[in-house]
Amino acid sequence: MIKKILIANRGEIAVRVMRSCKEMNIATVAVYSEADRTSRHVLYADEAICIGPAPSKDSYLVIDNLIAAAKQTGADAIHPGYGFLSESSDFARRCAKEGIIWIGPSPEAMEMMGDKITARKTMIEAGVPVVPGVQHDLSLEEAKKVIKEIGYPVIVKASAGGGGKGMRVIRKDEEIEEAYNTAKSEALSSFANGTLYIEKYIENPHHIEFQILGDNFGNVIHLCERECSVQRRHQKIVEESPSPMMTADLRKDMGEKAIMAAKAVNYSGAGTIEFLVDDNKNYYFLEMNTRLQVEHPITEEVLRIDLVKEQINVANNLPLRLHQEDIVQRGHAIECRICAEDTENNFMPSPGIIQQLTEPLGIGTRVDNYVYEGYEIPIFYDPMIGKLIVWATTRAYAIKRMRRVLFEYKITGIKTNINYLRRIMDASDFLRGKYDTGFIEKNSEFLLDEHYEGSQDETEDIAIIAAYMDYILNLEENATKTTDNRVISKWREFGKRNAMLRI
Amino acid sequence: MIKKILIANRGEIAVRVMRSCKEMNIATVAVYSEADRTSRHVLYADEAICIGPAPSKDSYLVIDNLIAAAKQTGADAIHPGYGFLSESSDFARRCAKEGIIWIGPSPEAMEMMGDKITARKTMIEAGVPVVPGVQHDLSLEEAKKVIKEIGYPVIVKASAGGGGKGMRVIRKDEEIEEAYNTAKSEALSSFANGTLYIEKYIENPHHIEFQILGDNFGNVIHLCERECSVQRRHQKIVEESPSPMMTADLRKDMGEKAIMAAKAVNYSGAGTIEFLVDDNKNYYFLEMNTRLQVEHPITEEVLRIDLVKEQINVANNLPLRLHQEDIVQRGHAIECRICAEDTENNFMPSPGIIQQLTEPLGIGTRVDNYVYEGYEIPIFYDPMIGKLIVWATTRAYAIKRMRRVLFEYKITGIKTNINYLRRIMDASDFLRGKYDTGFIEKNSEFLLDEHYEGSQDETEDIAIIAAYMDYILNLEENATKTTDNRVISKWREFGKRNAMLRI
Amino acid sequence: MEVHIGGRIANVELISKDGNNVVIRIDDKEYNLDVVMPEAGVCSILHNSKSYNAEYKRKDKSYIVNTQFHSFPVEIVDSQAKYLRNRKKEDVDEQQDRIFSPMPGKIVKVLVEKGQEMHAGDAVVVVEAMKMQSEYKVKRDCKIKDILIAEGDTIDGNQTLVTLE
Amino acid sequence: MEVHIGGRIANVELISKDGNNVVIRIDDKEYNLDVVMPEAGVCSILHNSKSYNAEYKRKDKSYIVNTQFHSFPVEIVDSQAKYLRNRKKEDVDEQQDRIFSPMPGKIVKVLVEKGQEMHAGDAVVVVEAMKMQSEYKVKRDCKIKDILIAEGDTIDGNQTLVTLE
Repeated sequence: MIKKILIANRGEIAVRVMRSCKEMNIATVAVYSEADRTSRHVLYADEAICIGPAPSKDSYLVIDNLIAAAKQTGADAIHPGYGFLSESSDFARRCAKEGIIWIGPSPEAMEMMGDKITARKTMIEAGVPVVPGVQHDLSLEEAKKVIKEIGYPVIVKASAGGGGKGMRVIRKDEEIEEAYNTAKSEALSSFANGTLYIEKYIENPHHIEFQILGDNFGNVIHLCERECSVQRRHQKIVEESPSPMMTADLRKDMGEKAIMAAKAVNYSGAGTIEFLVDDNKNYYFLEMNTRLQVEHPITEEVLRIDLVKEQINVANNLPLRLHQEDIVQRGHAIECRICAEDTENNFMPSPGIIQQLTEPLGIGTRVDNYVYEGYEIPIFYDPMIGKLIVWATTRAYAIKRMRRVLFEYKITGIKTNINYLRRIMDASDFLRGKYDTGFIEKNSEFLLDEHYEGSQDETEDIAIIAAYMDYILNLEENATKTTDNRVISKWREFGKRNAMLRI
Repeated sequence: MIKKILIANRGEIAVRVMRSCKEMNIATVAVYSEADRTSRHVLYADEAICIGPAPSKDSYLVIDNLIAAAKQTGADAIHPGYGFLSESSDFARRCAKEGIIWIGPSPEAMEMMGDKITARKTMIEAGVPVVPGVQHDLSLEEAKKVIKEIGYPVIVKASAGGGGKGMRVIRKDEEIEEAYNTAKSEALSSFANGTLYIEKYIENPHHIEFQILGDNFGNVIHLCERECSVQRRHQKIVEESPSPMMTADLRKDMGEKAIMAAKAVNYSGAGTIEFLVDDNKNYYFLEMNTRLQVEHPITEEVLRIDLVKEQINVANNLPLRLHQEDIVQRGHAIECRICAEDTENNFMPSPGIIQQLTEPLGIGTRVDNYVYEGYEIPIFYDPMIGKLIVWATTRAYAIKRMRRVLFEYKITGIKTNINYLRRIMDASDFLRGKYDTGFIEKNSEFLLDEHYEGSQDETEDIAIIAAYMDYILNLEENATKTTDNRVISKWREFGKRNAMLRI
Repeated sequence: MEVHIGGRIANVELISKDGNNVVIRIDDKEYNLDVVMPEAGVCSILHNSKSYNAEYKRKDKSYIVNTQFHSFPVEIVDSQAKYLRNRKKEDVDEQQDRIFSPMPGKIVKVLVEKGQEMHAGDAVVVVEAMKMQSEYKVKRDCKIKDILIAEGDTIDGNQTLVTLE
Repeated sequence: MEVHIGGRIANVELISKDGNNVVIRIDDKEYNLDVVMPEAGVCSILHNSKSYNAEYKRKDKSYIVNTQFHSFPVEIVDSQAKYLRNRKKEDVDEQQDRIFSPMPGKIVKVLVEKGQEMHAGDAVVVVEAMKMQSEYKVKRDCKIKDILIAEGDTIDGNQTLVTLE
């Protein structure tokens, strides 16, 4: 049985994994870059090893350093979290070679799913629907013929691509040639691989994914769906489960296909099959994520399971504890990703020192966090500082609870997307559960409206009063300055004095 | 429908009630004493009214002031929380008279359950088992006869009593006369009422209570049990649900009796029937609490309901949303009460300013809180500063999760019972689920053991290093003092500087 | 005293202060308030029994104040600040002579050429930092003087990317 | 330098300090540490890769330090503190001339009579404060000089309840 796990990650996912380890009496090893000495995951772990300078490529992405840290501390397993090396089959293979348990699927499964064309071929063979299209490299002439067969709109994509690079949508004949050529040159320059393929373009699809769980004995179950269509530039912002567009039949059908997909690559551990779903509930395999996902907590809340514990059990070579018939969604869960970013300034990242932080608590509230008051968010990594997850008996209650939770979340010192998230919870498309991946674009004006709630004048006056009172008290304090080296700042002292006695 | 609720309480329960109000789009009015201007419930509410000086008897217990506050703000309902006036039928009656909805049972039900002798009589008539004994006042000679009938041990109790006053256990003939006389004189001097009654004394019983919920249409359901036997001087410290000693048959049986008890007084709203249970699973009605209880969240977690929302629905004259057959306990919940007290110094209250606070978060964790960094816990009220509630699939996992959560909870500036709670989670009687109300006494040595975990030397050295480093840095800071009026204290600045740059 | 909030200039005057009880006039509106600071950078204001909270971050006399779902820049313009403001105005007025990223990152795209004429608001480069792409724009009409980086370059925080004239 | 922790007196010496890297000798044990203070009153110590946290509250040179499930009183005895300590020792040695409650509350029980001889640790009164009952005891052998309260009385914080001689 695994006794000590090195978490090859940072931030909230590192802390989240450690929480489950602690509950299983498994010792934890944090790794950290030089910029992360004060990150919560270092403070939380039983042991901590510095693995290099701040840039990821010199620390969190250096396999040799991670393996050395595991050796030094005697960790018998590595959990990769998400991002960084979590989908690196090289890392998984190296772990196996070094006799360290990799908490994830086999390197072979990762590779088959990692390459888009191989994944697509495998899915077709397994009987999982894929977007109509052609998966091998095409000349311009061949492309024209294929497009005629599929019908508009279509998309040309770089096989090795990702994140919108090397992609072009084509809506009519005249666009084919230019789109083909630019996609090809972008693919060559970005990925050094000019292979293109052509697919039917699904306009503003729903992004719906199925969590699956497999063990080393060939058992695979699905843990139902997550609706992830609230995306901005392919970045998920809000996720919910169940999906408001899902039906019992469709769930059963897609779930079975997700299981087939996972079985086709002998998948073991936790993974996600992402589907595109059009408005007629036609669904197509998009890709498989061979790791835990950011939005895994909403599945945990509606099913009341702990996915990290299940991952560790599978890594311990135990058969699945759960059977498909045990899996019943109850109630509704929503997750909001809190990011240090300036929504009013083109979502520019906003790192900095957290001056004051109040996290929401109470019934139905889960916060997967890692920041704290006084912590400086480093400039080197992802701007996501935590996740708010609520559960309630119905979708309508869950939305109301999320509003309450967003109201309670207070942070100063950096800018965050809290206001923006709050507006999503008021957008009528979201409230009605009628939205797809076009949601953010369609509602952008409403979501960024500055004159959004309440009288602007009244709240402006409140802001003026707060600043003005602080200014006045500063003047007073400077006039009566005392040497004061108590740890509690004079501001707090003032608060106390003011409340309990009199100014 | 209720649009605005005044919460006639403070601290965590006021915030907890407001959270549910906010999720129902109901406006909230906080009331506060002069000592509570900075209490979280004031900051959390939509409106706040000062109702008098710090001592409860001059503020939170003054019905006139509460009614005036409700009138002034136009609140159409009052939620009393627990403690203070929550069991005052005078307050409930006054609300009715003023046309304010009382979120609780009728004054008549409160009165019938409030007087021990009336309650006992009502329960006997309703067919609910009570502790064998005699409920009317007895002369010494009559008492002797009754004791012979019941058999030792017995207890004499003041009818008007509570909190251990005017109570005496009698184990043999020679003790009768002195016990009778002292109980009588204590009862007279403490409660100005010398009425005594005699009951079978249940040695170290289990304290098991059933949550019930009734509406204004005669429907009553029970929401299963809470095990509350971990008590110190009749104060509950840790509660769990389900009870480790409960069986399905006993639950059904006691649940039905709890419903009968509630129906006997036409109970409406949320209430609790407390039972004493002996080792042979004989159970006896102890008393009914005609209000929400501190430990209500563990019921909410195993049933996934919101009791405050249910209370408000009943007050809105809606029929119960839930039916008995909907009620199925899932998994296991444990609550720990966090108190500002010095466990090593006879549990003396430890009020003060909270210098640093880290609350536990993540999967399966609920914190019902009200304090924050910089907040001064007033000396006038209950020392409970919050509640940690965990849920997990099994009791064993819930205990492990509670250990993790207690590990994450960090507070400085005041003393708390966190270490003590942690030890309870390691006590073998608790782990085996074999405990009764004698638990704390039986395990007191283990629970207060200073040399409890790990090498004392090593942790001592860590403590020395922390203090010494702080001392040294102070010397340095004083030597290089700069006028610094940034809000972030120099301590944090140091942390940052130290981590990111170099000292 | 002048207080600037967004585009608005408010006239603010402290009428009286007795313990928590504060009377303030903002323009022609008089507020009778109960004000406390329960925590560093947190202000609780009771007005006609309504409970308001504001959190703020201060830098000299400039504040960022968050109220319920709003964030405001607030500036206190006392006589000293007024003096400095006036001086500054004479000195430089929205002078921007370079494009730089406050964070280290990677150049994703260069959208301009040397010598190109720019209008206020035109984008110059796209930088990827903290896994997000951001466009950097010119604040005034100007001309691209020099381009010091190329697509794909890794850059440091505050490094000059493009110079303007 | 002397550091007192509970009953133990430790000899502590700072050998070197370079950035976060600190070498400290405690008695005859040398520690090679990485130390940072991430937050006010919080200390993170890495020792042989083990991660320790301590939270502390300081008053002059006295600390209450919490480590994982332990709470220690720690006192730094530098030369100045040593001098003060010695002076104090001559002055008063556990001099206790009255019983008082640090909090307001109510007298639940008076356990002694005027003139009664007391042994160290004997209980004098029971006070209810913050809904909890606490016994107050004498710290040394003494005699009850006067009783200034009665059962049922409401008392203020720091009010003298009983005088001792």
